[in-house]
Amino acid sequence: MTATGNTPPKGPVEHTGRGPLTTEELAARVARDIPAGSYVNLGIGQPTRIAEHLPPEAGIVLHTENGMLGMGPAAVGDEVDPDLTNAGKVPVTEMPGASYFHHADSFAMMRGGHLDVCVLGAFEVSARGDLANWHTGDPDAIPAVGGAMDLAVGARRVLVMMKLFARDGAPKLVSECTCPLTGAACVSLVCTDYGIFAPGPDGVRVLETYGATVADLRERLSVDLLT
Amino acid sequence: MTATGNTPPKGPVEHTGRGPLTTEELAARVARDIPAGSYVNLGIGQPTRIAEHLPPEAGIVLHTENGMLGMGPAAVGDEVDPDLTNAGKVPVTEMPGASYFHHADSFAMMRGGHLDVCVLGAFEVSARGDLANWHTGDPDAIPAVGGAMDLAVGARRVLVMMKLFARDGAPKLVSECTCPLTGAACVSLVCTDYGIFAPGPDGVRVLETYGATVADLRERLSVDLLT
Amino acid sequence: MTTTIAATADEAVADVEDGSTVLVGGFGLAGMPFDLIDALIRQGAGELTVVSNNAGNGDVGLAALLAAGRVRKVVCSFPRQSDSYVFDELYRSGRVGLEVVPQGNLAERIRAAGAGIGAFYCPVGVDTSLTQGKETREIDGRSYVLEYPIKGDLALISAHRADTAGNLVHRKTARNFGPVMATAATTVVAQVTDIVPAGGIDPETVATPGIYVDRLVRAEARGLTVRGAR
Amino acid sequence: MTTTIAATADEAVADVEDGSTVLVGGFGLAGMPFDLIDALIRQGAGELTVVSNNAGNGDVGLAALLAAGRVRKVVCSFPRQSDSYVFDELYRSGRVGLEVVPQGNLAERIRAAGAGIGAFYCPVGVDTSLTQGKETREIDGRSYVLEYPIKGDLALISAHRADTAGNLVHRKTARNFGPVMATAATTVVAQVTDIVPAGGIDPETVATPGIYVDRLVRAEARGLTVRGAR
Repeated sequence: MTATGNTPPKGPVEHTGRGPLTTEELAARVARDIPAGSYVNLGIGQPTRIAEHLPPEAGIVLHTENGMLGMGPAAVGDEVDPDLTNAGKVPVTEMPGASYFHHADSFAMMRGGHLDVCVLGAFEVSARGDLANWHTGDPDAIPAVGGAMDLAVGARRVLVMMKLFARDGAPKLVSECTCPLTGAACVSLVCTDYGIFAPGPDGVRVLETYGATVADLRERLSVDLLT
Repeated sequence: MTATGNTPPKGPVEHTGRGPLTTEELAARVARDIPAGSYVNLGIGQPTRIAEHLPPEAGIVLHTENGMLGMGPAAVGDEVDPDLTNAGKVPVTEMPGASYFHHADSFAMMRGGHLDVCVLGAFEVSARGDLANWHTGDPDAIPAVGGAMDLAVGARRVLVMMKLFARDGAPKLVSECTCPLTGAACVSLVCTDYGIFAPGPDGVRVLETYGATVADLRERLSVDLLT
Repeated sequence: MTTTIAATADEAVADVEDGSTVLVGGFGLAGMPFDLIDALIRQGAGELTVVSNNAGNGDVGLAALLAAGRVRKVVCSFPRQSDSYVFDELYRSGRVGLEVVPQGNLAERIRAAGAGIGAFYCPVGVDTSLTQGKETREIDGRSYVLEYPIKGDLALISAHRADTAGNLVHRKTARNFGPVMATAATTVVAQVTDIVPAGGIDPETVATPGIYVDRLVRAEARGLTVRGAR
Repeated sequence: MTTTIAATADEAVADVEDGSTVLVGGFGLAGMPFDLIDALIRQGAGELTVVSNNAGNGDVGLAALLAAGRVRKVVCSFPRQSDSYVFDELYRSGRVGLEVVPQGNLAERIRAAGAGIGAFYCPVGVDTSLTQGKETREIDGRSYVLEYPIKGDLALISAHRADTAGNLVHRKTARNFGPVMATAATTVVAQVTDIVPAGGIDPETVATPGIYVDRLVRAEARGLTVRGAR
């Protein structure tokens, strides 16, 4: 599905003989972008689903910011242990080679740039890679940030996994975020149902599209798309 | 030997029917000033000897800055383990209830004010409690500070154990330190062969003398002695 | 000074004063010191500032303390949860204050208090509303915000096992804030499931050294952490 | 990325470049990575800046590296020891530079590099010659000095046992700088006495998580730490 030949294509790969990616397909697509041997933090929500698509032989190690490396799949039945949860407070399991540490050590690990990849959900991402994923800006909302800001600065590559359009059709890849920022210019790659985008100081480069052409997306987005 | 009656004396206790304290007597005297249950760091050199005079039933826990609480006596014979030394690199032993931690955690423990007492040697202590114990000021000397400055700020009470006079007879309790400082106004109590002194913003208060009267000491010291 | 063993959780928190800042361990329900919080509710101290990762779940633990009207302000990273209705109601009606701190900054600021660090430059939250008004500095081409320590009068934490020297071992991700909060409060109380004699814990495995722990109390029952969980 | 197991110490340090900053674990001889230092001497990189607590004992380890003329500067807390004659001679003849750092500041500055802290205010050494010229600040009535991170291109450490995931457990006071230095260098190499399969180390006891360790090598022999000891 993706271009993996010896000669990389010059422009974006347009997958038009199909619809946009389903959430499960998107999770699988993001999983393929995570190199073997990486240390990875998967944010709460949709990014959690990526774990199921990571090939066991790739030796990818999952970090959960509440104090663990080597997190395994969600716990089922007798595996459930109230002392072992992920950052979303869901009971999980432990892989061989795991380790536990306290919160200050866990966030030092993130802040110090030791994670290779983190994947986060988002309300909005700007063309230069600003991330907004902690607060809608609704004045009535109770603010709650958790580890979102720490994660935004805390991995060598910050990937966003989100739908390209909100339910009302408004694009979530924007010129300027309208929601309060989580981090500035921190996103390396935006993975969406309609395409994969690389934001940066020069603008948004399209790497792949799904169920749409670049031309289609140019009509629906207000950001310039580089190819 | 010390005044432990119900009515504390108004002035210093002069122990004149004897000579100045030997090093061993001084170590025992300092040991009596360490409350039961204290967490204590004993500096390299003479202060190390205090350990032998701490009553086992007092439950005093020794810290060594190279990463251990619950340090036991020096190791002998088969007990010697190159992986278990004190801050002076002397092989030591482990007490029940010990714990190990890395250097950053060990010095966080000190810097954070969690030790009740540390006892250090000194070249000089000033009337206000400045400590000089890391460098003689000799321009040819190779500077080496180790944990001295960390210890000087790193205990609730910093006790100095030293001889009151250098070999050449010069007093080591002085108006102003001539050696480079280890810490400013950090010493709570100066325990010497000739007496016990409490430095402070108002000057040096004499608590006890050994083998000399306060009047004798006033003749030999250039600091004002409060009584 | 020496760690003491309290006969009951009530005894362990008998001297808490109104207006105290209380660091409360736990992440969600894992590592939450339920017995100690319940005792604090019975003890009655009010006008508390609570520092914790969350602001209570369901009707238990921190949520119960909030419901009892004892908390003036919550300092936390993530108050809003699907079952934080007690906090939500108090907050919306203006009866409790809130300071939201990024989770890692919360941990590092607590560590700083315990480690004698006066303040530190942190790259988290630069150019966001949560650091507005804070001092910033460029260091080696990167922007940082100056963050200050968070110190408690009291820390209430939970651990797996203690020895009589006060050393604690934790269990899995229930370790979370416990070892850090233990360094940063004037009085530290830990509830544990078991207390063994000194020497009964391998010194290499101690996550919270006894020097940080003032009082121990046996938790009435293990598994409390699932009471009211969802 | 994944921890690799090198067949020899020589292979583990084959790519060290001239001018590198090398963090070297150990406190005196305890925790000193002798095999790795010997391999570094054979490898030949020069103009090194060495960051370590001491500046070598006798003729082994760091002292041998210094004697081979590979070190431009030593950053340490305590160079002067009864058997530091190699360093002493080089220093007195102006052939090696020296930056003396209080021991706890050395550890905390290395931690800061590993923890993404830009700088921190530290109360140690205020009003002493070792902090002259450094920025100071009064915070809550106490004076602090601004201290900056110390980062390495390479860290050479020693540990007791590793698993194939790179997790390390240390032994007694030989732990010292190892876990902290492992967080603060671009490439981290650990010599260990034993490597067990992932799952062979209790996850609660890991002092240096595998994420920090790039290369492992089995030490040729345990007990090296007493060679030349005094």
